[in-house]
Amino acid sequence: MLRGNDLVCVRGDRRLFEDVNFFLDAGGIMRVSGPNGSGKTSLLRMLCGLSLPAHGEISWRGTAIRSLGGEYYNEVTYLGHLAGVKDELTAIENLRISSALAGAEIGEDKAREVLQYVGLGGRELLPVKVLSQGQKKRVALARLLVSSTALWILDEPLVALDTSAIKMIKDLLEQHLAQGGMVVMTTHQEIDIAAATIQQLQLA
Amino acid sequence: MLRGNDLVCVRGDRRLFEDVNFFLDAGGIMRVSGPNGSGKTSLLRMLCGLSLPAHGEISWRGTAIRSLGGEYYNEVTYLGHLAGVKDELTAIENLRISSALAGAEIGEDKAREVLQYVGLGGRELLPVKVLSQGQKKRVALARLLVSSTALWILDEPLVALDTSAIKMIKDLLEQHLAQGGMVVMTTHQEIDIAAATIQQLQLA
Amino acid sequence: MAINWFKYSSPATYYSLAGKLIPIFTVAAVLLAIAGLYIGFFVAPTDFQQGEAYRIIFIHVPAAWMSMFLYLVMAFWAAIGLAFNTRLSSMIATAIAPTGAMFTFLALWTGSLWGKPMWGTWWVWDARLTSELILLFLYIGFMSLQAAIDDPRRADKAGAVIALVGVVNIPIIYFSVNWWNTLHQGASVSLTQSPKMASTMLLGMIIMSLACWMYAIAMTLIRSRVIILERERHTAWVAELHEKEAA
Amino acid sequence: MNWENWSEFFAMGGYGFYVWGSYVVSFVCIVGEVMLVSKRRRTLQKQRGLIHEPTTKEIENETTP
Amino acid sequence: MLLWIIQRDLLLAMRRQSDVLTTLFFFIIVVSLFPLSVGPEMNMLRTMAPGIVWVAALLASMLSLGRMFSSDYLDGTLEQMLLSPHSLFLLVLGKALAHWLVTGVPLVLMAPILGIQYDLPADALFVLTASLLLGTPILSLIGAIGAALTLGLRGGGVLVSLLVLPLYIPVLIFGSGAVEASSAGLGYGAHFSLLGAFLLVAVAFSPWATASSLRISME
Amino acid sequence: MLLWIIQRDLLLAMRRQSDVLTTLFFFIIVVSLFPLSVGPEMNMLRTMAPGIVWVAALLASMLSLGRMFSSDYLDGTLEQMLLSPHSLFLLVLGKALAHWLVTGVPLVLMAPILGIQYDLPADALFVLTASLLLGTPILSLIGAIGAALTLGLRGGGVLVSLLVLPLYIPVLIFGSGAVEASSAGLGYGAHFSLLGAFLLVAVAFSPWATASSLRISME
Ligand code: HEM
Ligand SMILES: Nc1ncnc2c1ncn2[C@@H]1O[C@H](COP(=O)(O)OP(=O)(O)OP(=O)(O)O)[C@@H](O)[C@H]1O
Ligand SMILES: Nc1ncnc2c1ncn2[C@@H]1O[C@H](COP(=O)(O)OP(=O)(O)OP(=O)(O)O)[C@@H](O)[C@H]1O
Ligand SMILES: [Mg+2]
Ligand SMILES: [Mg+2]
Repeated sequence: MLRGNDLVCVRGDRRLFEDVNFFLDAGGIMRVSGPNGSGKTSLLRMLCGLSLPAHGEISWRGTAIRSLGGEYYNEVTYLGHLAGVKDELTAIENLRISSALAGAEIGEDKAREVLQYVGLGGRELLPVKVLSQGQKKRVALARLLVSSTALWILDEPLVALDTSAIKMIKDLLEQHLAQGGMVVMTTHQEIDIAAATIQQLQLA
Repeated sequence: MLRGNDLVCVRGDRRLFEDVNFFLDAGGIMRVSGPNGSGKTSLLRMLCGLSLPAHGEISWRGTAIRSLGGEYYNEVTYLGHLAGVKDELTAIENLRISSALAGAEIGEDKAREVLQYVGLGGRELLPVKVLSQGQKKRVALARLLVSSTALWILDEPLVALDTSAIKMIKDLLEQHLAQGGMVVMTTHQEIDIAAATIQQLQLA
Repeated sequence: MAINWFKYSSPATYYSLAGKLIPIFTVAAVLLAIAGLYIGFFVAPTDFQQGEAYRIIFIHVPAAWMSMFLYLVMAFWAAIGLAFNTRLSSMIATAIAPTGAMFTFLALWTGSLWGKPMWGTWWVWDARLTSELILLFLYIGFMSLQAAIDDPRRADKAGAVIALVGVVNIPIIYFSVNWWNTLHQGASVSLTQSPKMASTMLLGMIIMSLACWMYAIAMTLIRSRVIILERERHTAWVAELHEKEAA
Repeated sequence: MNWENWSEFFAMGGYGFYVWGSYVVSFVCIVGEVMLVSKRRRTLQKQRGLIHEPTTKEIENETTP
Repeated sequence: MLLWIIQRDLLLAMRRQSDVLTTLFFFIIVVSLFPLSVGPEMNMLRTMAPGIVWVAALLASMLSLGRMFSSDYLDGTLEQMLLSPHSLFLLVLGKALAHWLVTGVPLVLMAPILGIQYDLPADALFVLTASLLLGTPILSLIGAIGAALTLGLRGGGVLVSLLVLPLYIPVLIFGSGAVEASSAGLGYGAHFSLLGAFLLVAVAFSPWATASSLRISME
Repeated sequence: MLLWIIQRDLLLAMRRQSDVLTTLFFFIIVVSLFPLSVGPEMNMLRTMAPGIVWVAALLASMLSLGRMFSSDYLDGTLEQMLLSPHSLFLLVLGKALAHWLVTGVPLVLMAPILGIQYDLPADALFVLTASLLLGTPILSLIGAIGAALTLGLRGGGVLVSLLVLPLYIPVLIFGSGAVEASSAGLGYGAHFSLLGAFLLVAVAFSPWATASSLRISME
């Protein structure tokens, strides 16, 4: 489904990686690893079309993502370093807005339920800015629970999370994979995820 | 040396923790742990005097830190979630400025050497904004290498770091402790640090 | 006198004390207003220069006075709150601001309604008018700063700083505006004050001012009680209070 | 008594608009202020059942300065 | 979608409570500063009034441009918007409209009162208000382009003025020109039709330009 | 320490390249907008000139207040400053001075040229420049208080204007008053001594108020 062909990334005077090739099929997870600054985030941003590779092509279901546009975005969810969470809004409002933006509107009850599930019960109505780092991250991750997209691109989703939250994410990812979803992720922390196909992409 | 007496933290309508008592002596490390939102960051900010406890007192060498002021800050280094690293400046400039601010000016050569040590060799002259998450964190942590303070207060120092950097931080902390320094830290990742006394403070 | 003042600086005691005082001040305000308005409209004679229009004075001057006094009172309580970290005084300062702003607005409004028949224009850039306008901005600045801050402790302290800086500036503003205005050949119109005011007019004005004072006090008490409830809603005594009210 | 009849009273010697404009607006402001405060109080009372959590231990030393 | 994004932005504006009010007060304060620095002669103030009100409206609207995208940019929401399957044109149009509702409309409502401070006659007040009503949406729409281009540049706040002010100038000239023409007893119809034409052009093209600027800034 | 913090802030300003230039251009543009919106009569423009230049200077200085602390706040540097063993008073004074060097001084240098555009006579130009030289540091110092108080509040940019503009008014009145007095052939010594007195008061008290505001805002 998602294929990368001879990808090259150049940042400033540096060639971060070259000849990166991969193919990710339904139910598969690809973990991008490498030391700090090896280009993981840069690769992930390429995969969502937020930046262009210096060379090579990324295709989705056989078509270059550049020519897909909105169609592609119907099937991708990207969670980057920045959570895309508004400090002034409450967790509920944030979740409803971000999922509506992603094309999947949800009601207040559903949002409440999801937030309860990610462990923010009782804090749904606080402005996000007063939440702790880990709680903010949970608000951002809650989007995954209501997303119906096939491909999830996650940049360090485990940062700042405690063990119970990590366990939750693990379950969530496994369930998504079992339903034929795909995941591309980076993380410096150890996590074992059961999946049909597991790939490791080592940069630098 | 650092003592907390019956500390209570109230945030909004929530009482995050109460009756927190501890005593940290030279060479000791205290690891504050607890799930997301249990008040670790809040406790650390109290310990540096950035916020006041709702009740209870924190004292350093027997004197309440509130009445110590600048004297206390001569002996403390705090690294929070926010790195205090300026995006537009280069790593060298950042390091020199932050250590001068902390009262320990260093020269350009020294700064270069330290940055080399934390693995930023060859990237000292790039503006920090183009660095990766992990590299930014390293720039912030580099301050510890030039600091001569006794008490280090570190909020999630391992976030976004790769394994080699974590190893480096571990060595650094052990060396600091061996010289009679003190460390208070939080982290959700596993790390084993050898120290004269190891305390675990569990919140919530 | 062995009154324990600190006892009254506890929100719980203040709350019940204020509750008892509110009716007194409210009744006083209403009675004084009735008396003042009666004197103003039915006893005081028509002004030979301004005709009936001068009757605006009975609301204009009290409002103008209150607007200035209340700022001082507000800054005073805010300063006490900042210096001694007594939350109650900060709450009182916060409670005063809207009333002060309202009186400032009224002084401006009634003043320009007076200005139209007297000077032929709604507004001139006269020193007194201009400094009253700036006073309104100071009030609004104070209130919006406090509104923009969520943490009440920080809001109190930040508000206190701006109130104090403002209080230092009020005389400076007043004199600079005054000087600015008179350096030029002066506004083409000036306040047409009758030098000797009929004693009934003066009486009416004073009674109305007293009414405004009483109103301001009552309003401050009421609003500070609400603020206390908002801020302390999770304390034991507020919970008890609610239970008592519910029963 | 200054006024012969009510209509004279309301006319205020031709200045009715200005005089009554002042007093009516003042009255509206005062009533408005009172209403705003009581509304604030009522919202508080409405919320209190929702917000108050009897489970959290109460903070006694918060009530004294 | 359009409605939905407007609603979201209005919600944010309400949440930040002071947003609407502060733009308005900025406008009021700037207008009131001029007499203080120019002097209190009414005749002169009356001639200056339309110009001052228009310049103040322009500044107020420009200063709030910063908020149009930057907070969405900083917390990553904008990235998500670019990745959204919805049309970016509509999204951007919605944001510009919300900006106008929050900053432009209050200015329009306030203008007559400020005009009174400058002793403008009733018909000049009417023309002033009407010209602002036509002109301020253009300011928001054009401003959106500038805001999008300067996204993430640290000097942004002032850089955006630099980009946007030259584009605002025609609006300013015809807006204040209309009032002056009416004061001079000339017709102001031509001014208004020009402003209307600008508005149509801006609605048609600015969201498109803004959308491409956003894509460029985010790359 | 004082020098050192000034140096750092200047370095940052240089690094962000456009900072100095954009404030300056903002000033120039605002001053040049008025003839466009008020109309081209030279006599009137000449009388308005000191007022306009002063208002523009005030706005330009105010708009750049946002940057004084906010970037340090967002990236945590300010936290480090509060934890620094150095005196916060000096730190804050240094930052206000750096702000003045970056925003005030260019305005002062530019003012004579803009004055010429408005056909001001030579001695009026001189008085205008001198009044700006005395007045702009006061603006930076008072502004620092507002900037510190509104730290981290999202509506900050406009809120700071609301807080600070009323406090700027005396400076504005005496600054532009000096020029007008000199044009009218009156002495301007009194204006200048008052401005000087304000400056002294501001240097003595504003860093102190700013430092406490910072502590309050960071708590
Ligand atoms: C918007 C317009 C106006 C404003 C903001 C305003 C403001 C004030 C203020 C602040 C005071 C109290 C001054 C003091 O006690 O020192 C005052 C008093 C007074 N005003 Fe006005 N005023 C306005 C218009 C007028 C007009 C049009 C008149 C009469 C034609 C007027 C007549 C008076 C009188 C007689 C007093 C009492 C003076 C005294 O007791 O010393 N005002 N006004
Ligand atoms: N203008 C530039 N000149 C030189 N190098 C650059 C430039 N811009 C970016 N880089 C380099 O590009 C890399 C960006 O890496 P990226 O953010 O993708 O890393 P990452 O693998 O996500 O790292 P981390 O684990 O720390 O998040 C960094 O090594 C950075 O130094
Ligand atoms: N105004 C408020 N009302 C209610 N709760 C609040 C308020 N402000 C902060 N909190 C709570 O205070 C806590 C702050 O926790 P803190 O940031 O200290 O957590 P932490 O232990 O560092 O967590 P993490 O591991 O996620 O970093 C959060 O649980 C947050 O929900
Ligand atoms: Mg990365
Ligand atoms: Mg934390």
